[in-house]
Amino acid sequence: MSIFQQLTNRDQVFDFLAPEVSPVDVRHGPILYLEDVSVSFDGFKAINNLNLTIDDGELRCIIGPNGAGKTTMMDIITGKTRPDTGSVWFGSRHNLLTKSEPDIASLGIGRKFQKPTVFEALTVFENLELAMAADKRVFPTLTAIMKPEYRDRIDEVVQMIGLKDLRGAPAGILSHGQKQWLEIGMLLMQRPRLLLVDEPVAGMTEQEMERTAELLTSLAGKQSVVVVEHDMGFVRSIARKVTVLHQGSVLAEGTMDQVSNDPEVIKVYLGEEA
Amino acid sequence: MGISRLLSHLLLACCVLWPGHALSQVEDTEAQQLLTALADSSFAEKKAVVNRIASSGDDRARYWLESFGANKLGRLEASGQFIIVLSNRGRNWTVEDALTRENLGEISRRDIDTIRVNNALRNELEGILSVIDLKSPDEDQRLTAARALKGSVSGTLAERLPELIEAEESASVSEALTEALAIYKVEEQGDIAAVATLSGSLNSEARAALQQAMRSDDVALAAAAAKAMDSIEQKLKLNRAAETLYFGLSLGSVLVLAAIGLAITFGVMGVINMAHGELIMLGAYTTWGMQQLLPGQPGLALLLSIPAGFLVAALAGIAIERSVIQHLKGRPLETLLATFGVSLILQQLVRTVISPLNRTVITPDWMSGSLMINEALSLTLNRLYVIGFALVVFAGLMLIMRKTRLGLDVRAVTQNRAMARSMGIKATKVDILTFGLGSGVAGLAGVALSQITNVGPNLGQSYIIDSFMVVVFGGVGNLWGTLLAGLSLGTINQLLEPWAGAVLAKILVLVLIILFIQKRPRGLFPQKGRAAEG
Amino acid sequence: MWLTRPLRERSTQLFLGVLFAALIVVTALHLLMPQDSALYVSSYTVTLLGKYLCYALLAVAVDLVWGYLGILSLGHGAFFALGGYAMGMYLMRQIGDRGVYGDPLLPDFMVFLNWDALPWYWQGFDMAWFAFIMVLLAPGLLALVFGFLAFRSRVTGVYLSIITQALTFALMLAFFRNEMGFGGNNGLTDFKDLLGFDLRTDATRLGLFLATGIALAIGYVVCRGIVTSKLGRVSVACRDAEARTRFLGYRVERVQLFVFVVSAMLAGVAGALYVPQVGIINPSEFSPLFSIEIVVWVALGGRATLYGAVIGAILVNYGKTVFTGIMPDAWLFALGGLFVLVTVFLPKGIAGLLFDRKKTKEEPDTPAQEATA
Amino acid sequence: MSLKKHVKLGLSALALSISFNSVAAEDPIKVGILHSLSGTMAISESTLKDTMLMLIEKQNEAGGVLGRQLEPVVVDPASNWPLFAEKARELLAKEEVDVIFGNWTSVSRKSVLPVVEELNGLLFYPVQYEGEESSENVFYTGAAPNQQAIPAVDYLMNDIGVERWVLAGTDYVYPRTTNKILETYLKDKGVAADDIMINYTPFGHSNWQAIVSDIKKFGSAGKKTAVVSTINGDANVPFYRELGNQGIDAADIPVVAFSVGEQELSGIDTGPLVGHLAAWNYFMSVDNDANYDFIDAWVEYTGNEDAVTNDPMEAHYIGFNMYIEAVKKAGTADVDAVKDAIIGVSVPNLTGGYATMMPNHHITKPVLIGEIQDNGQFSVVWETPSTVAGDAWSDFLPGSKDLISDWRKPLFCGNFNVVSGTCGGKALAE
Repeated sequence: MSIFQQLTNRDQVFDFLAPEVSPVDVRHGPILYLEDVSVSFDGFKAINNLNLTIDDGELRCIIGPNGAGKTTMMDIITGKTRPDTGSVWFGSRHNLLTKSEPDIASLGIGRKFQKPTVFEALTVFENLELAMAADKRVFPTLTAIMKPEYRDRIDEVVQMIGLKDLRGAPAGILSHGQKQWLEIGMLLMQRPRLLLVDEPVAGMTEQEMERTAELLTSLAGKQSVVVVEHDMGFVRSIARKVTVLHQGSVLAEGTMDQVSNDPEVIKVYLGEEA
Repeated sequence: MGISRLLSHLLLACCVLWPGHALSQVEDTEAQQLLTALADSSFAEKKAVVNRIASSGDDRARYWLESFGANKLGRLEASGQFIIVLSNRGRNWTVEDALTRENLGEISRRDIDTIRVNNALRNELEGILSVIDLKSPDEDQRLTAARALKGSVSGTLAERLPELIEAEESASVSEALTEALAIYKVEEQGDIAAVATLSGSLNSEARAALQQAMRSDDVALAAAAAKAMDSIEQKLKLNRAAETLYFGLSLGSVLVLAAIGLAITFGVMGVINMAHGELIMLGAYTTWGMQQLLPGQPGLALLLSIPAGFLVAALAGIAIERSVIQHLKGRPLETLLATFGVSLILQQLVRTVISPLNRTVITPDWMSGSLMINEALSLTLNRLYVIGFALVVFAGLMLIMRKTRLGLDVRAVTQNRAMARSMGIKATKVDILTFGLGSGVAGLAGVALSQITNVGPNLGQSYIIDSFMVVVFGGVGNLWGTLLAGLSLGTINQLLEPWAGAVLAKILVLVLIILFIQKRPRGLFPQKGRAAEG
Repeated sequence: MWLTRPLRERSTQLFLGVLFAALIVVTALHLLMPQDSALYVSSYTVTLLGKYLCYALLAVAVDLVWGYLGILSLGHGAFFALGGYAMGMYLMRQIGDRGVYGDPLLPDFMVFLNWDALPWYWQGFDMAWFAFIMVLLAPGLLALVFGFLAFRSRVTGVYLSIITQALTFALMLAFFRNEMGFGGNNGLTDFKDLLGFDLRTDATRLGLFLATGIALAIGYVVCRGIVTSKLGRVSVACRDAEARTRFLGYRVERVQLFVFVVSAMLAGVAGALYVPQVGIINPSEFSPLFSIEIVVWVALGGRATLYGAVIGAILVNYGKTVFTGIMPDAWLFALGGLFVLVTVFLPKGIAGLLFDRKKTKEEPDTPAQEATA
Repeated sequence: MSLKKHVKLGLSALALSISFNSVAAEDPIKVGILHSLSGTMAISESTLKDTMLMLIEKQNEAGGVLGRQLEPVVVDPASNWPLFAEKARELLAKEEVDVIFGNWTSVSRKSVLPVVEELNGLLFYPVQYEGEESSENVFYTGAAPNQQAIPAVDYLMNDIGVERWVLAGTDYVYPRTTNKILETYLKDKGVAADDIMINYTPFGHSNWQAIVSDIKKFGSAGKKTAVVSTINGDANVPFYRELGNQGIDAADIPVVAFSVGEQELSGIDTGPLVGHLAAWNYFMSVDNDANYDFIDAWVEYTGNEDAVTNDPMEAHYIGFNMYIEAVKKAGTADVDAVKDAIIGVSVPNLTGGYATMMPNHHITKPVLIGEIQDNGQFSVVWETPSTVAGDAWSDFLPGSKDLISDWRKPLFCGNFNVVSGTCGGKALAE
């Protein structure tokens, strides 16, 4: 490694600059914990006294009609939106309300957007490369080198998300479903403790859906997964525990059968579908 | 001073003692003599001649003197015939005979010697005319005459003044005369009683008199004067504060006018229109054009150019929208560049087609001068009108936005374009109308600015940055924000100016805005909600 | 290593090849050809080309932030001018007592505005090394402070463009003030020599021209190094999906700040090389118009290609030289038209026209190369 | 209209190209014209370009000089100061012109100066300026401060009896220097420091409310007050408007301007300005046949009945004629020969007198004070009994009072320090 790099690669010169990522402490209690969270836009209460806990390794589905506050909830967890009141804890050590998006991300919370957002100007490979867990500060990133083991990991994921032949193509040309997959792939590269997945199967074919379902279920256990989805069929296929959001707060919680028999839920939500 | 004393003595003779205003003329030969004397003598001697003419009692005298004062009295080089210049534009002037008033048609400038006058003489003339006017039947004329007398009262006149004051039925006139007399007494006689009358007066001559009195050896007088001065200073402070506030508001209203159109195109449509300044310029040029079309009626032309300016700018704006902006939907930065190009083209167009020189836009009489609150505080009319105009325009826009169908559609489109479209709102049509509206308002701003600053190719450039600052500062998409931002920035600027100086004040305001935007990236009144987030 | 990577890249090799070839040809024609020959390149032309190269470097700097980071700075003229002033102040101090008043310390404009002492911020500029450091530091610091404030509070897009414009406008007003001690409207001029070389000799001119060419080469390699590094890809990520980049754990504001500062420093260097060649620096370099013009050079040449910026800058300024000669009034029409046409009909610029097919082939510098790094 | 100008230029160029092919065996004398035709300064400078073209056209009709025709070479520095230097270099190095007429602003002159000196060219500079400069290669046909500012102040002091002074100017070198000079001059005349108010504003300043009201206050102290304005260009219109509206007329507080001429007035509603003053070395209204002829020629050339003439145009008129005379005297257009020949040359000016080129490359001028009339013209109320020679170095600035300039041998120095007896402005080292 050249002298210049020695200098620019600052964390090796000054070790105190090295990132301090204290591990997520889940020894006692849940991995994600929201209490009495409220937020309103111009008077409209998007989230209203929301209480939610996700256990370590759990796979949780969140359903609810439009405007129930699903996406806003994710915004709050990932630090994009600051709630007016309430507290949000990641493990028992990290108060997420004091952290910025990058911090939260590097703590190990990955997010997939409702509308798939990938870097269209970059290739599939590069998208994954950027997502890869690594020192993400400026100078290390400038001097970063593609090590073989990194490539192996990326190839592995490319394989997993079935975009092997497209690894060199710009992400812009991918189909909607493929973008969904790529984004999920980017989540995997991050190696997060907690995945927030917003409508993963929108615009996917049946087979794609199944593979997504497999993937998510296989992740659960190692990582905690929170899925927001409209597609009841899909939810049924993966759900163990389901939370119903309505008007910014939890309406019901339980297994799919429990909630789908809950009169309240039927009234406000399933009722509409039936 | 000495001469004016003598003069007003003569004048007193002529105007107080002369029986009425009976028609009377001196012989032409004598008139010829008088005028010749006026023409041939030096400035110093001219004063005496002026008085002779004034006291000649010829009722053409006033006309001669006025023309003389206006540099319109002349003599033909060839014949030595005295003439009055009716129009002195171009190389050939239309003239009439000074004695017979017969029109002599156009004569080349080369053949005319105008009889030179200077400020000193003009002062004398004013003095003369004012004293004559003290006798005029018209009250306003008497009032102005009386005001003009302050500080230029002569001993002889002072003796007569009491009776004039007696005779005067108008309170204001007699008040003015009394003050004039008091000033004289304080200045010349150090009369303590008079000091009392002056206390509280805001007239500068009065202050000058008091200051002089304060320097006098007579302790009592000095003390009294000092006391009077204090009371005056108190009043002045208030007035000056009020004045600064007024300056701030008027500057602010200009900013608001310039920015409000932008608040619509930028704020509502999200279009960065760098040619906004040039649309303002077009409005200003429309005013000029109107005044060219209606020579001699600047006022009417100005009023007409309000709708005209709006139309011209609006059409230009729509043209820009159709030809350039619509191709750049959702690419604000590119829009910025393209419209900047448009602005360059418009500027150069004006330079080539009209002229690189500034154009003269005449201020109609009812807009020039100032509204006198008291002798220390007077609000300049043209800016007063601009403030009013700005508020009217603002109110109008508010109405359109709140009460009309267009306003509804516009707000719908801003909130959620796709949704609005699906609800059957023709987004394109709305765009055209909105942009037309915004541009039209820019035109209105131009009409107003033509009364305050240059009408030239660079007019727009000098306002574009300020306008953007105002809109961003106020919070994009919020008309109230723009109003508040404009007025407050204007006031801040004027408050800073006295101690920071004009340049530094402007710089400070800019820096302030930059810092403010760091703190609140979305301005005073931000749009909230998920829609607004990046 | 990120700085050497570009040198292994075809497009960069091509660019450097063309550039150096040009430098050599011009030098040769200037030195070897007889004065009267048609091929002779006069020192007037050399200086002119030198000026174009300065603009080219400036354009590259702008393209780095606009093309790859999506930050449209309408204030890069400010960094250019600051670099220029730093150099100008050095050149002023070099005049020494050869000014019209023969004052050993004070520049002429200070003498006839009867300043009695040199203001503190003029200290040190008599030393070349100090001045040259300031050439980088002055713009760099401004960019750092301004960028820190702006990016931290996520002022981006149009807002950023507008406040960068406000920034340069404010600086222009400030430098116009004579109290500032930068010569006010007259700026700094009547330079004598640089590092002991007389600025009026053709040799010095040629030297400056070559120096500019080399500076451009280095600047280009630095920028290319950044954009082909992982950081470059992160920049593009910030440009296209800022929020997403944050959720991947990148501190977008720091990436932006770093690139912005680098770009500002490059602009400063361009300014510093510009001043001794044109012989004057004055506040009009701060004017918003100039800053926007730079952006159009880039837009014409083609965003996010770097070499496009170079092409654009040289073309537009050559056009300017020609136009202002033959039909002055038409120049602003041409420039204005250029703005519109390029943005509306030529969003990818000339580079887009010429190398589109070629680009897609070489652009994703495939990790295969990376591995060997 | 400017398109028409191009056509005209083209035609005249064509005309003379034909004429010298037939008449003059020698190739023409190239006259470079370096005035901004675009950008902010185009307003003032483009007319000077036309003036030069007109003068050259006339001279060629009269058979040119030394049997050689004159060929105008027009370039556009576009109000961009570095571009001025570049274009000057182009004119001298590429076009190889024999003489340059050009520049308006000080900064443009400063930027051109090194080029003209390096390439040993000739530059005629037609605008009133701050002085403090004398170059071997530059001829200053505009007024130096002692040919404009000081006489104007004398007039106000002696004829109007002004005791209190406002020095208001745009913040650049000309007003700065002029006001420095005036300040010293006034103090020498015994004016108290607190009877002088100095104010600077940026270019194109448009919001004059506060400043004008300050002036009003300053003027209401019982002493006769006057404003000496070095306010430049666009800033004047709003300034005078504000004056008018705040009810300051020439009778109370006269304003004497050094940068407001007929051309500037053509953009102002002069109604409220009647009686305010300007100091120049020429007014369009001057009653003199040479002047009337010049005006007629100008009106005819521009084809615009309301075209106005102004002081810098006269300066070019004088400068051009001086150059022609010098070339005749030298018998060649060679730069050095002309430089020697032109000193002492005197030609008629447009105000009925003569202008002579002084050894310091400045010329003699009468100083006229005019009052603004409602027709946008000035009526002359005062003029210096004889012409005044321009001072390169002001006697009222500490830095330059010991400096003189004389471009004749043996002295041949632009900044000779009479105290130390050295050239190069160096003071005695003590």
